[in-house]
Amino acid sequence: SLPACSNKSGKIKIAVVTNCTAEFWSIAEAGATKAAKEADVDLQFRQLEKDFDAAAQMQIVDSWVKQGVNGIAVSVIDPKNQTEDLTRIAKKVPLITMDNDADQTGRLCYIGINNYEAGKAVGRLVKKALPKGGTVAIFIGDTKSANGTARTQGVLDELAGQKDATGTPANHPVNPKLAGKQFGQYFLVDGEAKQDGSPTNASPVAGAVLGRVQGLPDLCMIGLYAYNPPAIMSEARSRGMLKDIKVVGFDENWLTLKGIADGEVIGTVVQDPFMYGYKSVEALAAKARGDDSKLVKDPIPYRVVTKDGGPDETINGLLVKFPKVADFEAKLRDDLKSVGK
Amino acid sequence: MTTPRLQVTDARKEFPGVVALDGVSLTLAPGEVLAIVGENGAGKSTLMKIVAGVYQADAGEVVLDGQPAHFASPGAAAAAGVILIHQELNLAENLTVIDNLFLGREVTVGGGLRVLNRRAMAERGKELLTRVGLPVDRAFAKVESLPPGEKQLVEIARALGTDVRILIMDEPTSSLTQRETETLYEVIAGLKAANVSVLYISHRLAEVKQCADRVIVLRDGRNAGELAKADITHDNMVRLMVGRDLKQFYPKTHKTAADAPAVLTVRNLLYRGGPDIPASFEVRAGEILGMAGLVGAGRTELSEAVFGVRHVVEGEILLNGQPLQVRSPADAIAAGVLLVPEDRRLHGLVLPQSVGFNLSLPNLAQISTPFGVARAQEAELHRTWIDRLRVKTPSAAQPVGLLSGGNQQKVVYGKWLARGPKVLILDEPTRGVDVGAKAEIYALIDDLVGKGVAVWMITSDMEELLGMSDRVVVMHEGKVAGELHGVLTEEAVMRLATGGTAT
Amino acid sequence: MTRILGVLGLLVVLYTALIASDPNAGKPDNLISVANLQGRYGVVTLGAALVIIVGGIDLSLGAVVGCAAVLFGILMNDGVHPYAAVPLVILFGALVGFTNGLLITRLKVQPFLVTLCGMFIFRGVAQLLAQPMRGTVGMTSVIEAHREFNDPLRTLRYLLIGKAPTDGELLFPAQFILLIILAGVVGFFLHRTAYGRYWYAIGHSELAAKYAGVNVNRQRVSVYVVCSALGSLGGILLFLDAPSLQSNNAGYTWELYAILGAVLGGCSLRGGEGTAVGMVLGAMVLPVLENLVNFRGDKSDVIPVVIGLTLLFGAIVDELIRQRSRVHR
Amino acid sequence: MTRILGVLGLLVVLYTALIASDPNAGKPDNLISVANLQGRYGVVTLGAALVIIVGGIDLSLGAVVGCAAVLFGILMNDGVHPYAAVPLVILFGALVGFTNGLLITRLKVQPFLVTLCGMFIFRGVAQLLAQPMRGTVGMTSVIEAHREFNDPLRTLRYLLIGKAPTDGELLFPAQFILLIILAGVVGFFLHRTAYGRYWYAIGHSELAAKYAGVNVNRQRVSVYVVCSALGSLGGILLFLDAPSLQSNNAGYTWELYAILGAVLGGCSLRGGEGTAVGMVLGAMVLPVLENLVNFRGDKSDVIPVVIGLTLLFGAIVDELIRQRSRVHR
Ligand SMILES: Nc1ncnc2c1ncn2[C@@H]1O[C@H](COP(=O)(O)OP(=O)(O)OP(=O)(O)O)[C@@H](O)[C@H]1O
Ligand SMILES: Nc1ncnc2c1ncn2[C@@H]1O[C@H](COP(=O)(O)OP(=O)(O)OP(=O)(O)O)[C@@H](O)[C@H]1O
Ligand SMILES: [Mg+2]
Ligand SMILES: [Mg+2]
Repeated sequence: SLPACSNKSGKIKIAVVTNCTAEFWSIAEAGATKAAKEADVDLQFRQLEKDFDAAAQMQIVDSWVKQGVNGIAVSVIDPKNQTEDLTRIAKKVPLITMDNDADQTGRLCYIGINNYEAGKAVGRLVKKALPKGGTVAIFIGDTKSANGTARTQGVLDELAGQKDATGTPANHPVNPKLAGKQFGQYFLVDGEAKQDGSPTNASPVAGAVLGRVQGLPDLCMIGLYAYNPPAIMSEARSRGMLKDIKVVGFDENWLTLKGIADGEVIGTVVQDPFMYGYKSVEALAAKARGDDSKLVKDPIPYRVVTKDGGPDETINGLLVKFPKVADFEAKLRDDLKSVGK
Repeated sequence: MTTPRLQVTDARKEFPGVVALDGVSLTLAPGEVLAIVGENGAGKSTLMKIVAGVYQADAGEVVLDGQPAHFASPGAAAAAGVILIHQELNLAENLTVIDNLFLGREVTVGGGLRVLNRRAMAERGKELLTRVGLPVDRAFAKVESLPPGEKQLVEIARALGTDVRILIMDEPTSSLTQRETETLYEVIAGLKAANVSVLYISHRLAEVKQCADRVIVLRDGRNAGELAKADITHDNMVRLMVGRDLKQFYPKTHKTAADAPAVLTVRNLLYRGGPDIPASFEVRAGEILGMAGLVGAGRTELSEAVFGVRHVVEGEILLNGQPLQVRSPADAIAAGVLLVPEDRRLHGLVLPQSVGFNLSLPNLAQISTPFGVARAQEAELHRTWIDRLRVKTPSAAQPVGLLSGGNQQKVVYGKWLARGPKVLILDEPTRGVDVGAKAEIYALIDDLVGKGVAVWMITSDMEELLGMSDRVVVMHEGKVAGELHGVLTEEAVMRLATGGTAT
Repeated sequence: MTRILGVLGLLVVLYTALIASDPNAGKPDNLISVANLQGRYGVVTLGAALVIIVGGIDLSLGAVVGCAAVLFGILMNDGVHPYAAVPLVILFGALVGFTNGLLITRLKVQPFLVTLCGMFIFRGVAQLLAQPMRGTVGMTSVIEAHREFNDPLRTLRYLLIGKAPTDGELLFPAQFILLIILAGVVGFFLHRTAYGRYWYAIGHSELAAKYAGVNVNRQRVSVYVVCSALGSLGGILLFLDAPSLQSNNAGYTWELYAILGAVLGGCSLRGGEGTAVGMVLGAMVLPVLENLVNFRGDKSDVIPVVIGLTLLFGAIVDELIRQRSRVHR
Repeated sequence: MTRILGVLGLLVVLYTALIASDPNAGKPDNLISVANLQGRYGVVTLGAALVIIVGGIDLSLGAVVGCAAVLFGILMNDGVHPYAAVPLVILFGALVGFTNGLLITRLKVQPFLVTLCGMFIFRGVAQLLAQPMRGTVGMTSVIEAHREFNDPLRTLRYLLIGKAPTDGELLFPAQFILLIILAGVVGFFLHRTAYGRYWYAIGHSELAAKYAGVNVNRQRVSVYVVCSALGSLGGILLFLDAPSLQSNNAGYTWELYAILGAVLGGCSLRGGEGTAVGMVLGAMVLPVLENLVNFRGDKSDVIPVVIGLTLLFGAIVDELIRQRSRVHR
């Protein structure tokens, strides 16, 4: 009955490991499960319980290599430093990177969005919300993660209107006690993204920043991890500030989507975790059967979800979709229902 | 004849490696005070613990008022009126005296909520304290701040507060002085009058003579005899206990030269938390300086200051005329000033560790090589001192906490004697030690003194004080009240101890 | 008294610093929000502190908080009415405590070990429970699934959290009020009844309590039951206050914060010490400290250092006060 | 002896289950990989266990592991030669232990509190240190910055981790060998020298040790120094073995794993108990258990439950064996 034995029974076995445990990855797991069913392979989908611990991730991958799985997909935590290990592994087992890439490893392909570009999309939403500039704060789980860094820089570059923007240190024009940095017309509170480290801590961090900017005009709060926008909304609500601020989000948290539908959130930039999971397994299963055609060639485009949606656009060479929140949510629910989640 | 209050028949109890009781029987009449004597490890405490539900006997009968009584817990025994005052203090020291007096049987209101009726407890509690001769202002003091003697009185008061039918006192006087002991006699007399039966264990045979109606003697876990009131004499008891006559109880063969040099000199000593009046005295080579005083007179504290436990604020300590800096016991020990502490379970021994471990502990430097502790030498050390002190233990590997009280005390001696002291501070040197062992310890002390060791002996046992000391210093309320030499008498000591002056 | 002087001083310093840090920090809005968080921490701290008083420790507490929060959500998701779910979740907590207590008293496994295993187990149970919800539970999704729970849930949130039923605005620090009430009850048992005496006695010397006829095991088990029940109440509060929760990290490290609160408030991990007032004060430290560093706009990277040093400083001052008072009494 | 029977049995069960789970699980290269992890855990466990023996606890250990790993990377990044960086990092660990020890012995702050604060502080220090590296340190980035460190670093990794200098393939369980050597040293001190006696004595009864002339404070401080030094060695191993480390979570919860290993191996948190052999065995449990769940292909969600229940089961069996042996010896 042990899954490992099925290997001997001849069934192809595909394994996927994430970089942390999150609802995002549960959606990806749903996609992977669907693809596994369709391709008739055994799937082992492991959400990394030790969040962002590259050593623990390699430990797991290592045991899969030893078990003789037929393909592995990894959400890489630290591309540069994991390269040596992943290169060695890629020589033994077909390897795909997803969500976060390590391109020097000999992996078959990368499945994921370009986080920097997605960050710029967030920046555009902010600009649309506050066309004449204003005060912004950025919230994120981890300022140092590869995707977090790229996303944040994308936002800031878009706001500043230049590449590699570092901002100019400044005090807030209305409340000089508030220190920060100016990016173009936008004043960033404290001059850096506020890191909370974990979802539990997101609300207090957001709450305090809201408390500090209370009363200032033209406020936009940006949440770059899936749990950040709901935390911002909840704190703003409890301080009676929700009507005075704009919120821009990232990822497809249900509460964020609801916020968009209710007009409390301007919009959110989403990846496609379901597709990450689905395509990873599809490509690896095909590869195990000697078929390279399912390997993904191009980055998966990010999408921008807003209340009213909009027509597709090509931005920096990417075809970007602008779905309506209602349609997007319905599609997502269908996807999940298809695997009983 | 009326039904005995308590009848124990053929009680047997075995511990790993030890048969503590091997068919012991006793009867106890209502209103009788029955003393139980025997050497250390004879099984007295074990027998009492069986009666009081702490242990369950392996075999044998316990009958209370004609009914078989095998208590599953101390609580069950207490409910039936059997109360045991343990040999080792068992108080919740973080609570106040009052709380301890009523622990487990609080006066409460409010039914199942059990809200404390503090007024009622305070009143009852103060009465109890008065009965055992403790000042009532102790009622709200935390037990941890009391000296051992007072703690012991609290334990006794605790027992008096119950509907006691059988009160078992396991060495209640081991840290009491003459005066508190007198009070205890009165308490016992009162209990007798109220038809309460008392089981009384003590190594102070004079006390037994004073208050017991009958004595039974245990030896090696068996009944070794019984003495009716008229036959209770020191010699009779000793003969039954040890199985032979004991001559020369206080050997005192050493001769102190009148002009012997002072080994330890304490000059105008003030220590943190101590009294404001500086203390001065000296202990000479080859003499035993006895130190007397009432409970809480400050003798223990003074010795702790000299031993480096309490911070010295002013004054000096000289060893052979040289100033001695003691910042910690390690300093004192290195200089050859050794302390046998009053509370051996807290300060004297690492209880869960073996006899050997404890004997070795302060002597490891001597038997260490670059490759660790020399095992053969260590085994030799253990053998030597277990034999010389006749420690009753199955082996050197036995956890010391499982030995009987007296044998634990011998281990404390062993660890210091193995080191070779210059000054030996003895705080209640024979607390809980049986007569035979006492004699051995006295002989040992005498032998050491004969070799020129200076002994400073703090004791609340008047016989011991008068029997062993060459000179006596008496303390009263934290200060040295006076010094006695020549012919020492109880009256002179008591006069000084209670604040009078020497004549 | 002196046991709480240190923590009191620390709180005064922290509140002063907070109010000085920003004009908005001292406004009622912010203070209420801090108090509310203190209330939640405090409820859990009370539990941790009681266990510490009887000489035990509960490392599973944070996991129980998280597991209870998830269970609360899942129960309602499965159609259990909120008013029924609350007692069920607390019953769950009580059962956890009962199991902990039995393992510790009957099988005599060390509390640290039992509850460390519990930490793993209940974290995992939370994840298993939340699997059908993809690891995330929240009030909004419950209401979406069961429209009829809208009113009772909002009422519950109003009563327990203090958030307006209409728009979720925080009106009053209900959690802090709850803490004060519960601390009153705990204080009553601890300081005014025989049970409290037993707990102190057990914590200091199990043997002394046993010889005095106290049913040590039963008392111990009760305290673990109370502790975990308080933890599960903390979980309910967490659920009601948070927008949504992830099953793998809800309540994470709360056991440490609760123990920290208890210790700052004067409980000794050696057992037998601690007061209800101290527990409340101890639990108040961390939330105000966190609010302070957030208001100061400290860089994310220095925050742990600031928190650690402040707590250490508080602990040292506290200890010095205590030592002084011991010498000079 | 009986103190280690339980953990020995647990290990036998786990290894049997592992080998039965998959034909590849019992192959040398998997067992080597498990042993290597056990080695690293073990090194840190030794430190935690010593502190536990003297009656203390070190919650900062995991943070020290992480901080040391980051420091190691940063030092080399700043141009310090790897062979010089190793002793510097261990010196850092020793200093941490020294501070912990002083706070605990001189200022008499409770060990739990001191080291809990340390946990915050050193986690923060790691983040501050790693700021210039954007929070991530790893061997590859060091080598990229300093080509000349390529050979020494790979040699060091070969010696301490057992990974081939060429491609990083694991050749032999160097960390386990290191553990055995260190456990031998610890065992020698603990069981054969006077120091060991002092530590046991202090753990059981600080007062009795003091009255017997043991310099309690000095011994305590030494043990904390050794503990943190071992922790920083663990950090070096972590750096060399892990592809990369994040400053905000490197070494996370290792203090708990280390304490768990020590306790499973027979150390009592009441102090005064524990053997070197037991520590090694205790530290071996978790890695093999983790490997087992990896090989069984357990779902992420059940893993904590499996781990928790296994440990609890082990702890209960262990306790039962101990109690039986106490009665029947
Ligand atoms: N819990 C125990 N485990 C093992 N041995 C024990 C235990 N309790 C007592 N013993 C042993 O049983 C014997 C009888 O001990 P007990 O304490 O009854 O002696 P005692 O007559 O009270 O001596 P003392 O006068 O020294 O108090 C001793 O050899 C002692 O070492
Ligand atoms: N730990 C303590 N904390 C506070 N006060 C103490 C402490 N120990 C002793 N005392 C007080 O110090 C005084 C001296 O006590 P000490 O124990 O030195 O007297 P003693 O003469 O040795 O009496 P005993 O015969 O009881 O041993 C007493 O009044 C006592 O109440
Ligand atoms: Mg006895
Ligand atoms: Mg005394």
